[in-house]
Amino acid sequence: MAWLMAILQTLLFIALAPLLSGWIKRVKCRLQNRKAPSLFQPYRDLRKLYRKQPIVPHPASWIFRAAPYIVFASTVLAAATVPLAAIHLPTARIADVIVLVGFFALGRMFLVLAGMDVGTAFGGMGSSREMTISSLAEPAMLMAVFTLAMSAHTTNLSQAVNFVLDTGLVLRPSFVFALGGLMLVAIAETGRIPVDNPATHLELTMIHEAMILEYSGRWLALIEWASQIKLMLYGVLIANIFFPWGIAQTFTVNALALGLGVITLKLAVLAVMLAVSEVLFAKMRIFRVQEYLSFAYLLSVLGMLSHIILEAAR
Amino acid sequence: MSLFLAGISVLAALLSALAALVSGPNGLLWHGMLRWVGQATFRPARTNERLTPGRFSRLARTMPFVLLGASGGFAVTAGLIALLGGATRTVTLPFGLPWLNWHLALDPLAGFFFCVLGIPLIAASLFGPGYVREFEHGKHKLSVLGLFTGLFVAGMELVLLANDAFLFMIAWELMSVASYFLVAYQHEHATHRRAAFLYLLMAEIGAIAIILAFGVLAGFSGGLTFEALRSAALNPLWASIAFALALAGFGMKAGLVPLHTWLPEAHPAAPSHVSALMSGVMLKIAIYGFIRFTFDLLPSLLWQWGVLVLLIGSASAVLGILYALQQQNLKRLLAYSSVENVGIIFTALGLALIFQSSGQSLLGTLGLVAALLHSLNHALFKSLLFLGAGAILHQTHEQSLENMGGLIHRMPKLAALFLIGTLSISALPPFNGFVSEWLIFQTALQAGSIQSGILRSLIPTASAVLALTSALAATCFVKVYGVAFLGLPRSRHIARAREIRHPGMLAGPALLAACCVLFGVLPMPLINALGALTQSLTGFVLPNISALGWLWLTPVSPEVAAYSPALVLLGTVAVGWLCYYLLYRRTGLEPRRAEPWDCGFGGLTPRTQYTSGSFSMPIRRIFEPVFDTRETVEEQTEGPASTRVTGLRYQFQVLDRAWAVLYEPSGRAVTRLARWVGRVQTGNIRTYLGYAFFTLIILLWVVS
Amino acid sequence: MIAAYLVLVIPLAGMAILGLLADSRRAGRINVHCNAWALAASIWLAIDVLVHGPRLSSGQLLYIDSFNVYLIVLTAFVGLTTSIFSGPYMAHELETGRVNVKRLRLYYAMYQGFMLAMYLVLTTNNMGVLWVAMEGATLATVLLVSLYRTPESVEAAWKYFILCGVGIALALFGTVLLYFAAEQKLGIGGNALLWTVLHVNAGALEPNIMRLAFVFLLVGYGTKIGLVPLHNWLPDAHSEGPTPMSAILSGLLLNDALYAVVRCKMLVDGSLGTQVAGYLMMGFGLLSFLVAALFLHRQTDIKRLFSYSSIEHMGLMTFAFGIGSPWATFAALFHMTTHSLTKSAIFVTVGHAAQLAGTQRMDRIRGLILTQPAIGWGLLIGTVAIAGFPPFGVFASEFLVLIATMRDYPWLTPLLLIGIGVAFAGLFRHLQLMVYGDVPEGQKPIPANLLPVMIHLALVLWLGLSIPGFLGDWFSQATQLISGASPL
Amino acid sequence: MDFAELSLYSQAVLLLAGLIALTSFLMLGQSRLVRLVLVFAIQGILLAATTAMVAGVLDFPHLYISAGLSFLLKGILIPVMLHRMIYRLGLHRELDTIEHPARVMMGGAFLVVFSYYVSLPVVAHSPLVTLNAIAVSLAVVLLGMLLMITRRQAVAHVVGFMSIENGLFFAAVVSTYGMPMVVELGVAADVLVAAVVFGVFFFQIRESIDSLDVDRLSKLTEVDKP
Repeated sequence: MAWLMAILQTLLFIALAPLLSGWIKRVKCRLQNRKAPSLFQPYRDLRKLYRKQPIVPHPASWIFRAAPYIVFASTVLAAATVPLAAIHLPTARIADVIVLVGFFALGRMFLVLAGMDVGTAFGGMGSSREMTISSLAEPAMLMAVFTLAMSAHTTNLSQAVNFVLDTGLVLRPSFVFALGGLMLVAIAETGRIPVDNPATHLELTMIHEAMILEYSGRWLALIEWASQIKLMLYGVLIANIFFPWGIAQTFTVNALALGLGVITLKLAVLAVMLAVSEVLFAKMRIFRVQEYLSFAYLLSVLGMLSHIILEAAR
Repeated sequence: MSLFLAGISVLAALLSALAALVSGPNGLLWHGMLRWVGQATFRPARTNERLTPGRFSRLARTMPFVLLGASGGFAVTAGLIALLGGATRTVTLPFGLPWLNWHLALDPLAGFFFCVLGIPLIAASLFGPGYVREFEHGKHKLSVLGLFTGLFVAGMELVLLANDAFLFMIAWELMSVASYFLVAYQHEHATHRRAAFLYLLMAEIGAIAIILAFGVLAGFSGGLTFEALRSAALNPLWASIAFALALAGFGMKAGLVPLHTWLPEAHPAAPSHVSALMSGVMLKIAIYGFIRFTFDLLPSLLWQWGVLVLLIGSASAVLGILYALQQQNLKRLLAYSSVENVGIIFTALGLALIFQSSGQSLLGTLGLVAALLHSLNHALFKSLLFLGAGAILHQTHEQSLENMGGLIHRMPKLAALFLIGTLSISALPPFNGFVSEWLIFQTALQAGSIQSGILRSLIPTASAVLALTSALAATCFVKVYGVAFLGLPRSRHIARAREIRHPGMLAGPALLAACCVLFGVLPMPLINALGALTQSLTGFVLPNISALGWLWLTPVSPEVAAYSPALVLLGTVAVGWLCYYLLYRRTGLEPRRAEPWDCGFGGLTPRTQYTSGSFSMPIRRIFEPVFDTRETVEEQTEGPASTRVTGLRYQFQVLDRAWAVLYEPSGRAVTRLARWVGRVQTGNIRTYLGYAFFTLIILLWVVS
Repeated sequence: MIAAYLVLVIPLAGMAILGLLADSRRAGRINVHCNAWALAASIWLAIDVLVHGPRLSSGQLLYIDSFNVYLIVLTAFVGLTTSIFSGPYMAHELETGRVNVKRLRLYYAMYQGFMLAMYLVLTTNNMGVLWVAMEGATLATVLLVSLYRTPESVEAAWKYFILCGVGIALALFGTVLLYFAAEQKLGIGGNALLWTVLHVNAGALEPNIMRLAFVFLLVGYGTKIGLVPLHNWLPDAHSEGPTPMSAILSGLLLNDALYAVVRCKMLVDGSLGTQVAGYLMMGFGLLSFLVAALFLHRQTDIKRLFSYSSIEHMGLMTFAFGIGSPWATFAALFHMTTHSLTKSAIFVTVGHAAQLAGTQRMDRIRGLILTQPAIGWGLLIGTVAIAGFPPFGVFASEFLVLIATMRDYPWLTPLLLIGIGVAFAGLFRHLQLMVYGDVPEGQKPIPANLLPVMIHLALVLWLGLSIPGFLGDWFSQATQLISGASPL
Repeated sequence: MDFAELSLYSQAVLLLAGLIALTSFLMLGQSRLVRLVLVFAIQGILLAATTAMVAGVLDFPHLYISAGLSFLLKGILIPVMLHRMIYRLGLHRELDTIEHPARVMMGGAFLVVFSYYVSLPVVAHSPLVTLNAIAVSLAVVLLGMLLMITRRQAVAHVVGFMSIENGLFFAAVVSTYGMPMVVELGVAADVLVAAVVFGVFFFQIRESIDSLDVDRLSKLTEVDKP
C-alpha cells in the first residue's frame, strides 16, 4: 500500500511538473502585460516534440542518445524521494537528501557530457558554465541542507519534515538563513533569471540551452520535462521543509486530499514569487554568478553558525 | 593460514622480480653475463642473436606479470581470510638485527589493505603484458621494469605485514626506492629524471620523519616491536610530537598539501600500470601507515590532532582538485586528483580522530569505516583511470588532453570502462565513490553530538569544503571525459587511434570497473566485513549499519539516514528503460543523422571546440588566487626593424603555488648556504692550518 | 696468535717484494696474492678469537678483541677486492701514460705498506705504536696521492702531508699526556701505554690530564677521520690520487682513525665518568655531517663528491659514538663496516666511470647506464646504498642512529633530518645526470672488472637483511665494551 | 718553593726550557730561510741536550739513545738536508717576510700564557717540579703551528712541523722521561721518512708551480671561481 502510494505520488509529481511551468509562464506574462498562453501549453509542447523525428549530429556518440533517458530517470528518482503530499513513504528511505543532490549531479553529468559530445563550441561552452555554476551551488545547497539536518538530526527528508511538524512553529534563525540560501541555489540550479534565462537562445549568454542546443524530438521532450520536474522539486523542497503544515501524515483520503491541496497552493505562491523576481531582475554576467552563489553560500554558513551559536542547547 | 598466503604473495612478487631479472635475451643478468664474456675476450657489446624474439620473449614478458597476478590473488585471499577471520597471526623471521628479528603479523587492518592492494594488482598484471610490449624494442630493458615492479609490490606487501618498526621502515623504503627506479625508467626525458629525484628526496625525508616518530615511541617503551611501541607511556607533548612526525612522514607519501608536489611529477612519469599501482595502491599504504600509527600504536588520541588532520585533509582535497582541473596532461591530472582523494580520506580520518578523542567511539568508528571504504574505492577507480590513460597512451602516444577528442568512436570499449571510472570518481550514485563520500557526510553531520562549539562549527564547514570538492571533481572528470572521448578529434593521430587488441589490456580495467559497480551497489557486505577491524582499532562495531536489511545502508540509525544503492540502480534502470520503451519502441521514429549547428560558417572543425583549457577557464578565474598563472604573449614581427605584427604566440601555464612558496625557496636556501659554507674551503693550506690551530685553542679553552 | 703476526708479516714481505720487483704486470698479481693471504690469515685470526675470546700476544704488543677483529677482516677484505680492481685499472693508467713503470712499482710497494700500517693500527695494544702506525699510513699514501705528478695532485699531496702531519703530531702530544697520566698511577715502565692496562686502570687516571689528552687526540686523529673543520685535506687527496687508493683511504684509513679515537674515548670515559668526550665527538660529528652535506651540492668532480660523502658518514659515525648509548654504538660499529664496503665499491665504479668518460668532471660524464649498464647500475645502486636506503646495510645503522638520537637527544633530530635530506639531494642531483640519459657521442664501453663491486654490494645487502650470528655477537660485545651496556 | 731552592738539575731543565721557547720565538720572527734552519738546528741540539741531561742525572739509560737520535736527526741530519735543499733550490737569497711581525709576536706571547693556563691542572697534580716545563713544550707546539700559519715558504712549513715534533719530544722528556723504546724508535723512523718525503715534495712542488710558495697551491678549493 505504502509503496503504491509512493509510486502514485511520483507519477503525480511527473504529471504536475509541466503545469507548474505553465503557471509560472502565465503569471510572468501577466506581469509583463503580455497575452498569456494556456496553462497546458507545456503539455502541448511536449506532445509535439514527442512526435517529431529526432536528429543526431554527426560527431555524437551513444552518450548523446542515452543522456536524456538518464537525465529523466535520475530526476524521476529524485522526485520519488521527496515527499510531495504525504510523508512516511517508503521511498524516502532509498535516498536521503545527500543522495538527492547526487541524483541531480548524475543527471547534470550526462547532460554536460551530451553537450560536449556534439563537438560544437556551444556545447562545450554550456557544459563548462553549467559545471562551474553547479560546483559552486552544490556546497551552498549542502550547507543549507546540513543546517536543517543538524537541527532535525536526520538527512532523511521525510523525517526532517516530521521533525518540523512535531516541533511546531519555532522561529529558528538558522532556518531563515537556510531558506534564503536554498532559494538562491534553487534559482541557480534550475537555470532561472538572474543566473540563466531558459527562454533565450542568445548565443553568448545561454548556459542550459547551449548544452541542449542539438537536441530535438523526444529527447528534447525528456530533457525539458526533466527540468520542469527539477524546478518543481526545488519548489516542493522549500515548501515542505520550511512550511510543512498541511502535509499528510497518514494515508487517509482526507489527509491526502488536504495535503495535495495545500502543496498546490504553496507551489502556486512560490511560483508567483519566482515570476515576480524574474520580472524584476535582469540576467547577470557569467562572472558575477560567483558573487551571487557566494552570497547563497554565506547565507547557508550563517545558518549553520546561528544553529550552533544561537540555538545551542544549554 | 592467512599469514602463510600473505607470505606466498610476497614471495610471488619477489619471484616476479627475479623472473624479470633472469629471463629473456633482454634480461639483465643474462645480458650482463654475455657482456662479461664478451669483455673477457675483449669483444665488448656483441648483441645476442641466438634467441630470436618470439615465443621465448613473450614468455619472458608475461612471466613476471603472471607471478604478479598470482601475488595479487594470494594477497586478496589472505586479506579476506584475515579480515573475515578477525584473528591476528604473527611470525618471526630470522632476519634483521641480532636482537630485533623481523616480526610479521597479519591482522584485519592489514588484511583489508591486502585486499586494497590485491585487486588493482591483479588488474595491473592483466594490463601489463600488453602495455610493456612497446618497451621491448626500446632503449630500456624490460627486465629492469619487471625487477623493480616486483620489488615495489613486495615492498608494499611487507609494509602491511611488518610488525616491528625496523622491518616496517625497510619495507617502506624498499617500496620508495623500487618505485623511484620505475619513475626513472624512461630516463632520457629530463622531466622524468627531475620527477624521480624529487620523489626520492621527499620519500627519504618523509621516511626519516617516520623513523623519528617511531623513535619517540621507542624512547618511551624500550623496544621496537609494535607490541612494545603500543605500551609506550607518553605524555601529551611527546605524543603530539610523534603524531606530527608521523603525519608529516605518512602525509608526504600520501601527498597531502603542501607536501604533494612530488606526486603530480612522479606518477605521470612512470609506465602506466605502475602509475596505477602508485596512485591506486601506494598512497593507500601511506594511509595504512597513518592509521596503524595513530589508531593502533599511539596510546591515546587528542582532538587537536583531529582538527589538524581535518584542516590539512580539506585543504588537500580542494586544492588537489582545483589543480587537477587546470591540468592538460591526463596522467598529471589523475595524479592531482589523487591528492584530492587522499585529502578526502584524511578528512574522514580527521573526523574519526575528533570523535574518537571526544569519547564518541561509535562515530569515530563510522569515520574510520568511511575512510577505509574510500581508500578501497579510490584504489579501484584511480587504478581504472590510470590504466585507461595508459591504454590511450599506448594506442596513440598522446598524454595531452588538448590533442585528444572523439576517442569514444575509435575505442568504444575503453570509453565505456573509462566512463564507469569517471562516474565513480565523480561520486555519483549508484557508484562506489558516492557511498564512501556519503558516509563521510553522514559522519560529519553527527557533529552535533560533540560538546565543543568550535568543533561543531568546524566540522560542517569542512564538510561544505568536501561538498565543493566533490562538485569540482565532477567538473574535472566531465572535462576529462568530454574532452578526451567526446566531440571531434583534435589531432590527426587521435583521429586514427585504434581500439585495444590485447585482451588483457581491456580485462584489467574491466575487472576494476566491475568492482566499482559492485561495491557501489552492494557496499553492505563490505562494510559488515570491517567489523573485526574496527573492533580491534576502536573497540566498536557499527551496530545499526544494516538495520533495514542488506539492501540498505544505515550508518547511524534508519531514522537518521538510509541509502539503498541497489534500489537506486534498479529505479534508474527501470525508469530509463520505461521511457525508452514508451518513447522509442512505441513510436519507432528512427533518429536522423545531420550536421550540428555551426552558426552558418560551413562545417565544424575541431578548432572551434572548447578545449580542456577553455573548459576550466571559469574555475581558474574564480579561484584566481590559488593558482600561479604565467601568461605570455609573444608578438612575431617580420623583421627586427619592422613593427608590423605577423603572428602572435600565446603561452599559458598554471603552476603549483607550493613551488614558489615552499620548494624553490628551500632549494635556493640550500644552494646559498652551500656557497657560503664553500668559502670556508679556500684552497690555501695556511687557512687550513689556522682552522686546526683555532679548533685546538678553542677546545683547550673549553675543557680547561 | 701466530695469525696476528702473520697478518703483519705478510704485507711487510709484500712491501719488500713489490719494492724490489721491476715487472709491473706480475706486481699486480703479487699484490692480489699478498692481500689474499693476509685475508686468509685474518680469517684464521678471527676464528681464533671466535673460539677463544679476546687474545693478547705474549709481549703484550698485540691485542685482538671483538672491537678490532672484525675491522681486521674488513680491512683485509677491502684490501683484497680493491687490489683485484687495481690491477687492470693501473694497467689502463700505464697504457694511457699517466704513470710510468717506476711509479707503478712505488704504487704497489706502498699499497702493501699502507696495508701493513692499517693492520698495525688495528692489532697493536700500545697507544704509541698505534700512533706510529697511523703516521706510517700517512707516509705510505702521501706519495701515492701525487702519483700522477699533475699540479693538482702535488698540491693535494702536500696539503695531505702537512695537515695530517700536524694533526698527527698533536695526537702524539695527546699520547704523551696519556702516558704521563698513566705513569703517575702505574709507575715508570713500558706498560703505561698498553691499552689493556690503561683500560683496566682507567678509573684511576687523573681526569684533568685525560681531558686535555683527549682534546689533543681528538683533534689529531680527527684530522685523519676528516672531521670538519680539519677535513680540508680529504677531498683533495681522494680526488687527485689513483682511484684504488681513494677506495682504501675512504674505506679503511678513515675507519681506523675513528677506531683510534674510540679507543681513546673508552679510556677517557673510564677516567672522567662524564660525557665530555661524547659531547665533543657529537659536536664534531654533527658539524662534519652537516657541512659535508652542504658541500656535496657544490661539487664538479666525481671523486670529490664521494669523498665529501665519506666525511658526512664519518661525521655520522663519530656522532653516534659520541651519543654512546648501546644502540648508537652498535649502529656506529655496524656503519663502519657497511660504509667501508659500500664506499670502496663506489670508488671502484667511479674509477671505471671516469675512465669511461675520460675525465672526472661530472658534467662530462653522462649516460652511463646506456653506455655500460654494469657501471651505471653499479654506481647507482652503490649510491642508493650509501644514501641509506634499505635493504642495504647502511640503512640499518642510520635507522638505529636516528632512533637512538630521538631517545637521548631529541632536539638534535631536526638537524639530522635536514642533514640527511640535504646530503641525499646533493648526491643525487649529480648522480642522476651521470647515470641516466642518452649516451654522449664517442663514449664506448671499456673493459672493466666489476666483481669487487658486486661482491661488496651483495655483502652490504646481506648485512642489511640479516647480520650473521658471529658478527652480531662481536658487535654486541664491542658495544658492551664501549658503551658499557648491551644493546639487547 | 723558591726557584733558588731547586736542585741544580731542575734549574738546568727549566733554563733549557726557556731557551727552547726562545728558539721558537726566534724562528717565528726569522725571515731568512737559512737562518731559520740554523735556529731550528739549535733547538734540536738543545732538545738533545735536555734529553741527555735527564738521562744522565736521573739514570735512564734508554734516554741516551733517544738523545742521540734527536741530536743526529734534528740537530744535524735534517738541518743539513734542508740547508742543502735551500741552496739547491736557490732559495737562500729569498726573504719570507711575515705581514704583521708585531702582531705575530704578540700572538706568540699570548700563546705562551695560554699554554700555561691550559697546563695548570696538569701541573697541579704532579710532584715533579720540572713539570712547569710542559707549558713551554705546549707553547712550542702552538708556536710551531703559528709559524706554519704565517709563512708562505714550503721549507718554513717543514721547519715549523719539525719544531712541533721538538715540542712534543720535550714534553715527553720532562714529563715522562721519554716514551717506551719501541715507540721512540718508531717515532724516529717516522720523522726520518717524513724528512725524506719532504725532500721529494720540494722537487715535485718546484716542478709543478715553479716556486715553493704554498699560497700558490690553491687550485683545489670550494670557493666560487669568478
